[in-house]
Amino acid sequence: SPPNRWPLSQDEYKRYGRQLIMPEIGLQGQLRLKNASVLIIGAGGLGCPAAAYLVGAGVGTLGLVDEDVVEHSNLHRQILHSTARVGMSKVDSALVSLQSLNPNVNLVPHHGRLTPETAISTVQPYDIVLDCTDTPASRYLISDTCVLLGKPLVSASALRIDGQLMVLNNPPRSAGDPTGGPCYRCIFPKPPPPESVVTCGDGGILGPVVGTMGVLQALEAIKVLTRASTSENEQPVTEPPTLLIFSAYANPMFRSIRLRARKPKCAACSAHATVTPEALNSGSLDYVQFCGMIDPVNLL
Amino acid sequence: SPPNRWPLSQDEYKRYGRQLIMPEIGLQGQLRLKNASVLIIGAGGLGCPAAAYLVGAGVGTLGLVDEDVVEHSNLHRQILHSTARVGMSKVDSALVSLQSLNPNVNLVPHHGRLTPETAISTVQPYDIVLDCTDTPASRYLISDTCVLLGKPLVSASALRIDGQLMVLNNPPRSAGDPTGGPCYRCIFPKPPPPESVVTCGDGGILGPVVGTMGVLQALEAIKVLTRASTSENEQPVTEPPTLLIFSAYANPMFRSIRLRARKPKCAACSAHATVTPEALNSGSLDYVQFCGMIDPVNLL
Amino acid sequence: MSSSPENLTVKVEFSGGLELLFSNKRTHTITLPAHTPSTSTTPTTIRDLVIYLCDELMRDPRRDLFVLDGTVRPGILVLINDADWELEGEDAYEVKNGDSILFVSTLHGG
Amino acid sequence: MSSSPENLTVKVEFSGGLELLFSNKRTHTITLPAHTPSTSTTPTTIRDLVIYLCDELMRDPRRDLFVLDGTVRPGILVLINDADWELEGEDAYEVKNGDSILFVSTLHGG
Ligand SMILES: [Zn+2]
Ligand SMILES: [Zn+2]
Repeated sequence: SPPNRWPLSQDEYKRYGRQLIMPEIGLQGQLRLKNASVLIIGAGGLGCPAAAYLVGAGVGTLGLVDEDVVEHSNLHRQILHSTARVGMSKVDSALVSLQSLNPNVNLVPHHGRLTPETAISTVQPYDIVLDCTDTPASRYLISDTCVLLGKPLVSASALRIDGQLMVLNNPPRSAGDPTGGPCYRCIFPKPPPPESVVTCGDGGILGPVVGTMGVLQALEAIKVLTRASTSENEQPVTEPPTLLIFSAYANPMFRSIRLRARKPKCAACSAHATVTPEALNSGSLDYVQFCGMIDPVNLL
Repeated sequence: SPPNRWPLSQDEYKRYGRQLIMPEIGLQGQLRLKNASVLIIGAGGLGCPAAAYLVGAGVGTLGLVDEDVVEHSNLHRQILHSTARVGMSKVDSALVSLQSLNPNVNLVPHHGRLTPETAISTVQPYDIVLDCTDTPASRYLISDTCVLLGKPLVSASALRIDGQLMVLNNPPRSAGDPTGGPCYRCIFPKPPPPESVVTCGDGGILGPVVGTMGVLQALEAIKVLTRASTSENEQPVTEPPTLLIFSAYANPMFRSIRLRARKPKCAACSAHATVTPEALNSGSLDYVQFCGMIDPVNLL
Repeated sequence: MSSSPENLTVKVEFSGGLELLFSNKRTHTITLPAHTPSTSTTPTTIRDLVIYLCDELMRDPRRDLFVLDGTVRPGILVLINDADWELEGEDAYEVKNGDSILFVSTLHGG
Repeated sequence: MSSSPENLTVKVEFSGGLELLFSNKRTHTITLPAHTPSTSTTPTTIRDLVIYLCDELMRDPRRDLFVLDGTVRPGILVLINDADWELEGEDAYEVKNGDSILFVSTLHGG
C-alpha cells in the first residue's frame, strides 16, 4: 500500500507515543507491529502476561489458543482472568481483559487444543508464534509446525522457581539451510523420559517466576517483529541463539547460555528432515506417543 | 493467635495450592503473606504488574499510592488500567482490576502524592514498600522514610530499553547498625544533576521492559516476606545487596552487580544521620530542591 | 604426563529441578582425578565426570533421572563455561581445572 | 618498572543511557597508557581512565553529563569487574590489563 502522510491515527500516536519516540521502535517499528499477527498458544501463566504486553504494544492481530476453563488455582499467576470468570473458557476470559486494554487489536479466539491435524491451518496466518504450553508433546508439535511454515518461535517455560526462554527458528530459513536458527528438536533431539516430566500442578509454580518469563516472551516477539533491515534487500540482523535461564533464589538470578546452531541431522529443520506437512496433516506423527505420555496432552 | 487446625479456608487452599506446595513457600510462607501488608507507591508501569502478582499471591493488605489519572499514553504498559477508565484516578482504576483478580486481599487506596509531611504516617502501617515512582525526589523521600521506619524497600526503575532493581534497607536494621542493608542514599549519596534526568515521557519506555522490572519487584517482595528464620530467635538469612541491571537489546540481557554495604557517613542510615522523623514531618527537608527539579514531583 | 596435576577442581551446578537429586544444593565444588582411570594417562572427560557425580555425589536413588545409556539423559542441557556442550565436543570434552559445568533440566510448565 | 606493559587494554561498557554520549555504542575496547602521565611510573587509575574517555572517546559535547568536579558525576555507578567500585577503592583504583569497567546511569522512570 502507498505510504500515508499520517500512517497512524491521532489516538494511536497518543497511545503508542512512549514507544514510538524510541529509536529501537520508531514509526516504522510501530507500523511493523500494526501489520503483524501473533499467535499465543496457551492462555495460562506465560500466555496471560505475554498477551497483555503484546496487545498493549499494538500488534495488529493476536490469536489465542487454549482448551481449558479458568480454575481458582490459576488465579495466583494467570492475571488476565478473574474470580468472577472461573468456569469460563480461558480464551474467552483472556479476550475480555485484552479487549478492554486495547480495542484496536484484532483478537482471534481458537478454542480447543492444537493437534497435528489442526496445527498447520491454525499457525499458517500468523507471523510469529509464542509457545506458552506446558507439555513436551505440545512443544515438539509447535516447533515442527513453525519449522514447516517458516515462522519464528518464542518458547518459554517455568516450573517452581525456575524459568527458561529461547527464540527458535530465528531467522526462519527453510529446512536444510544451516544459516537458519535452531529449532526445539536441534536443542532437544529426544524427548525426556516421561517420569522426569513434572507439571506445575505437581511441582508448583511461583507466580512472578512464570510472569517474568511471559513478559520476556512479549519483549522477544516485539524485538523480532520490529527489527529493521539495514536495506530493502538485506536480511535483518538476528541475535545468536541463546537460552536464558532464570532461577528466583539463585545469585545471579539470570544467566544467558550460548546455544548450538541447527543440527545437521535434525529431524525437523535439516536437509534430512522426516517431519513433513503430509506426515503432520495425516496424523501419522503421534507426539503423545513420541513423548511417552500416559495422560492426554493438556495445554495450560 | 493460637495455631488453627486449618489455618486457611478451602478456597484459599485451592487458590494458592500451586505455590503452597513448594518448599520455598509452604503453608508457613502462605500465612506470612496473608499476614503481610505491602505498600506500592506509583500505580504506573512498575506498580501495575507488581500489584497484580502480589494480589495474586495473596498478601493480606495492599496499599496503592498515586495522584495521577489514567491517560491513553499509559495503556501500552500499565496493564491494570483500561481504555474505558481513561480519566479515572490510577489508584481507583487499578483497584477495579485487583479486586476482580483476588477479592481476598484488603486493598487500600491512597489518593494523592507522597510528601515529606505525609510519608511517615502513610508508610507506617506497612511491612514492606515498593518504590514504583519515577523521579529522584520521590526515590530519596521513600528511601529515607523506609530507613526511619525500619521497612525493607524494593526499588526499581526503567527507561527506554533499560531497567534496574535493588532491594534496599534489607535487613532493615536501625540507623548506625552496619549489618543493615544499604539505603538509596548509600548507593547514590548525591542526586544526579537535573539536566541528566530523563523521564519516560521524554525518553520513551518499552512496555515489557518496565513490566519485567515490576514483576521482579513482586518476586523480591515475596522472597523477603516469606523467608524463614532458621529458628525462633535467629534473623532470617538475607542476600548480599545486589543491583540487577537489564537491557533489552544487550547480550546478556541481565547482569547482577555486587553493591556496597551501608556507607559509614550516610545521611540517612548511619550513626551520623541527619535525616530524622522531625525534619521529615516538619517539612524542613525539601526533596524537590535537593534534587534541583524545576517541575513539580510527579509520581508515575 | 608427570607434570599434569593429579586432580581437577571444577564447579558443578544443577538447575531446573536437577538440584533436587543432589541434596537440593545448586552449586558444588568437586575435586576428581585428572585421569580416568586415575592410574592412566587418559584425560577425564565429561562422560567420566557424570559417572563420578552419580557414584559420589548423588543421594537420590533415581539415577535414571540423570543418566540413561551411559550419558546424560534426554532433556538435560550441559553447559561448559556457559556454552552449550555441543559447541565443545559433548561428553568427550576433556575437563579442565577450574571449569564450570552446568546441568539444566528442560522445563515444560507454563 | 620497565617490565610492566606500556599499554593496558580494557573493556569499557555504558548502560542506562550513557551509551548515547558515546556514539550510541554500549561496549568499547580501549587501549590506554599503563602510566599517567605515560612517561611516569604512576599507575593509571579509574580517574585517569574517565578523563581519557572524555578526551578520546566522547563525541557528545555535554561532558558534564558524564564528569563533574573531576570525577564521575552523581547518579552514575561504576562497576569494576561486576562489583561496585566502592568495594575497590573508587576512582583511585589502579586499572589492570583486561579489566571490565561498566558505567551505569541510574534510571528514574517507572
Ligand atoms: Zn532443528
Ligand atoms: Zn544509607
